[in-house]
Amino acid sequence: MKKRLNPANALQFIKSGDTLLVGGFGLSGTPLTLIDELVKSDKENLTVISNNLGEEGKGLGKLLVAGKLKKAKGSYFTTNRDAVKAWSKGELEIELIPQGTLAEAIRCGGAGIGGFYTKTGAGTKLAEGKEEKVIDGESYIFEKAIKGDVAIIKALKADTLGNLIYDKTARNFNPVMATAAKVVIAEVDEVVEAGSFTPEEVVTPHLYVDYVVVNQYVKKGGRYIESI
Amino acid sequence: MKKRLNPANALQFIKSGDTLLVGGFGLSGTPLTLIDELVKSDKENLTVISNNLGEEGKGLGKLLVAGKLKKAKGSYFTTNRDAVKAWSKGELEIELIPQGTLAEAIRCGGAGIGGFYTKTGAGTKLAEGKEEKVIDGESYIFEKAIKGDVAIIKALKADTLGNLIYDKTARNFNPVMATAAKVVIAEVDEVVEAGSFTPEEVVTPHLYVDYVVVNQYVKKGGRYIESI
Amino acid sequence: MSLSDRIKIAKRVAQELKEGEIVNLGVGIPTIIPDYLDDKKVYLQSENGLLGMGPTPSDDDIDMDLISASKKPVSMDKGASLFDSSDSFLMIRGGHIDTAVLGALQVDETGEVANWAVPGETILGVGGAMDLVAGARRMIIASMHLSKDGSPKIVKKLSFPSSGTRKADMIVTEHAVFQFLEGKMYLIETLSDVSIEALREMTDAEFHVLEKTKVETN
Amino acid sequence: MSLSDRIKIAKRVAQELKEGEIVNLGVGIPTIIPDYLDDKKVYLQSENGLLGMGPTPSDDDIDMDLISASKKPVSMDKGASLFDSSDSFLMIRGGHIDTAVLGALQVDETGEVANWAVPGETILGVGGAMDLVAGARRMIIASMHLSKDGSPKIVKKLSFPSSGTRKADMIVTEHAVFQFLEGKMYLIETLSDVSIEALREMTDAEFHVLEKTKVETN
Repeated sequence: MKKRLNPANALQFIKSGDTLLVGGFGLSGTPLTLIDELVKSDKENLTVISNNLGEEGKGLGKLLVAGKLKKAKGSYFTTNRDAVKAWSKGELEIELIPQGTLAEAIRCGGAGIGGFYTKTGAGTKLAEGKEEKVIDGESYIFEKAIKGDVAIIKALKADTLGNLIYDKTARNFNPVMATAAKVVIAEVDEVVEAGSFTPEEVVTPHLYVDYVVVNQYVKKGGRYIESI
Repeated sequence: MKKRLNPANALQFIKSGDTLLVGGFGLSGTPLTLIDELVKSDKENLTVISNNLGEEGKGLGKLLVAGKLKKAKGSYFTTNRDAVKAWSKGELEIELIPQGTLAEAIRCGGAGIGGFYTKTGAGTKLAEGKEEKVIDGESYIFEKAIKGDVAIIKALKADTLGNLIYDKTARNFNPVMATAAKVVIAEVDEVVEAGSFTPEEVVTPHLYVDYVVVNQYVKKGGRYIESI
Repeated sequence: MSLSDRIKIAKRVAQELKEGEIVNLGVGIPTIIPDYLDDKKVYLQSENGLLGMGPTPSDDDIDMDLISASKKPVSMDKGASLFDSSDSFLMIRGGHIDTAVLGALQVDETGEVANWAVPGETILGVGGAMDLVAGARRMIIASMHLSKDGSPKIVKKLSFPSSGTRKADMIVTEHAVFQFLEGKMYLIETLSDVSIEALREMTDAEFHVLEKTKVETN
Repeated sequence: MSLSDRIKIAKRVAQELKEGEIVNLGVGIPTIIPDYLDDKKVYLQSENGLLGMGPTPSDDDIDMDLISASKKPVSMDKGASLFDSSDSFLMIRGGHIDTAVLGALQVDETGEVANWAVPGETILGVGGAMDLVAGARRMIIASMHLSKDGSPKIVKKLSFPSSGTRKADMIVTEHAVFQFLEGKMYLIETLSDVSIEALREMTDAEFHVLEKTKVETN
């Protein structure tokens, strides 16, 4: 059985200064409970690699206002005004990367691929300083693989081995992030017996998952709300 | 509805001299019916990219003895003695590529990635003449993406839109090949109504599939045998 | 920008989409295109991991884990499929999306698009814009003809940061439809009573008028 | 090579595997290891797209679309999962396999392995060998001590083509267990009544003997 932890105990695997891969697209597929624990913790100077920084005061947005973040690397931070403010004041470093490049670089980080040449962004400001290569007459830019110290991801269910399935578009970055960090902690709504998923259903095979934590939120009206 | 063709008509999309991506690991997940049609056809000088060349007189092995192949690119041809013989006589070019590099290069071909750096094969005979790059202290070799003119793949079932699901380990190279050719023809055991697969079940979304052909073999005792 | 102009643009773009096409719709005007497709069935791809995106669900069926790339609740069509972000951008970058309809801040006369950043302003978002520009088989820009401050959006040369070297195929505004072909811009038809002279005035870019160009009123 | 030697090697390697490990077994001797695991549960990964490979099914249950990388019929354990070749080699190359047990044609005294090609012979197969060498967290070589013609397989320097610069961690033969550490080879224990002198004679490579080395008979 994959080691099941209570959320607070999961934090022992995260150190100040770590690079965290955090699943989610906006708030969907975000490990809200683990983020709450991080907010309460003494960890700081974290680098977060995630598509967004949640919303103002929600998800990763909480971690930002709690002053835990040194740097955010992702594709879209504009909608969280706190992120824009923190960046303007020089309190947060931001590294912008196209969404598809982000997903692919993380996949490569998990796949033993050192880097790749993508057409996305060739000839733009985001390609400045990056190696360019012409392959079969087309321009590509080099992108290095991305890895994290710890990945905190959100899945719908885990089985007792650690196999994961996801909820609709809450899947997003979670499966690739599960492959690309030294320690992978999956937050799930429910843990079921091994054998509950067919071999075809499993999206993240258990070998990627180190620890499983049960989500403390409840879903009501299609949204996760804090359980009281 | 995705255009359904009879096997003979599917050949109109293949020209002599084409590069074909052909699914399968040994004989499992191989489009046997489409290969039979190719054997009967006047196509020649084909380059086949496939993990193996089937077995002697079976699957792609048939295409080889029918004299249709100019070149085979894949990871393991040793077990088909006909391939070894044809190569020795200079009748067949062979390009050997590690199995994981083959899968990844095809995936990149379908993904708008021009090439990638893999650790596999670095420092070996198969790396000769290939660009080497040290990334974060580790040696990698450059591999170019692989694309085909036509992919012929094997799935278990298609729905009427062209969504595909696969049978156990017969999945192998088929899903990546479905992404990496100008024309993709899927051979399936059965066509079912759109909506028969849940959104989670679909392995190859229909946008990758151009044509669907129904397999002329029947499965008995766990093997596909020619139907009479 | 008026609602009727937005609808006009959306309707005109809807005409361009072919039955059965795979389409990715950007934020803004593109999101209302599905309302004007009538009986035409296209398959909407959403870059957060869904092919076969359906209409907004009723309040009771809202699930914030089934959302569009604009983070709005959606539904799933029959035959839809779900996948992760890397597979989604494999589709986009790999040339498997037939048509992307995107908004733009600027388009130059060769069809080069700027749709992610305003010079001098904080640039903290790019999202999937550049991937769509790089990878979609056909790129249609749906945009108001002028920017909010009244300056031309269709310019000789981009002054805003480019979204990629890959050119748009078409631009649809409330006044006109232009096509890009081998680095040149052609007026295909007008969509308002604007004269060609007036159109030239509000279009910084140089465009060619063809004999077959449909001019609504002149 | 005798069956009892093969079994001896398989049993000794089986001892090395830890409860719950993810293991990929190469062709030859490694394939019989599962028979000697007793109650220890390991999860077998098969590079053709399966995690949780189970034993050979009964004749009635054979399905040639559920096979091992050696193309033999297999079954699936509870909690097994299926995936395509690119995802399978993501696992292998990306360092997600705890232990790969592979055969070898030659191993040199630093642990560098040659397991895919014989010089002068037709080289038409590599399969997943190089990916496993490059990516598995721990690599154990399970091999007869001498090659069929009686020449040493454990050599000073490879004369056969290398499978990669990544070194093996351990080699188990019918006579001995060696460990590789920082480019050096250490005898850990003997598995037959061979003397250390005799072992040195049949082992071209130079190896170190430690005080704690377990010598069965001397």
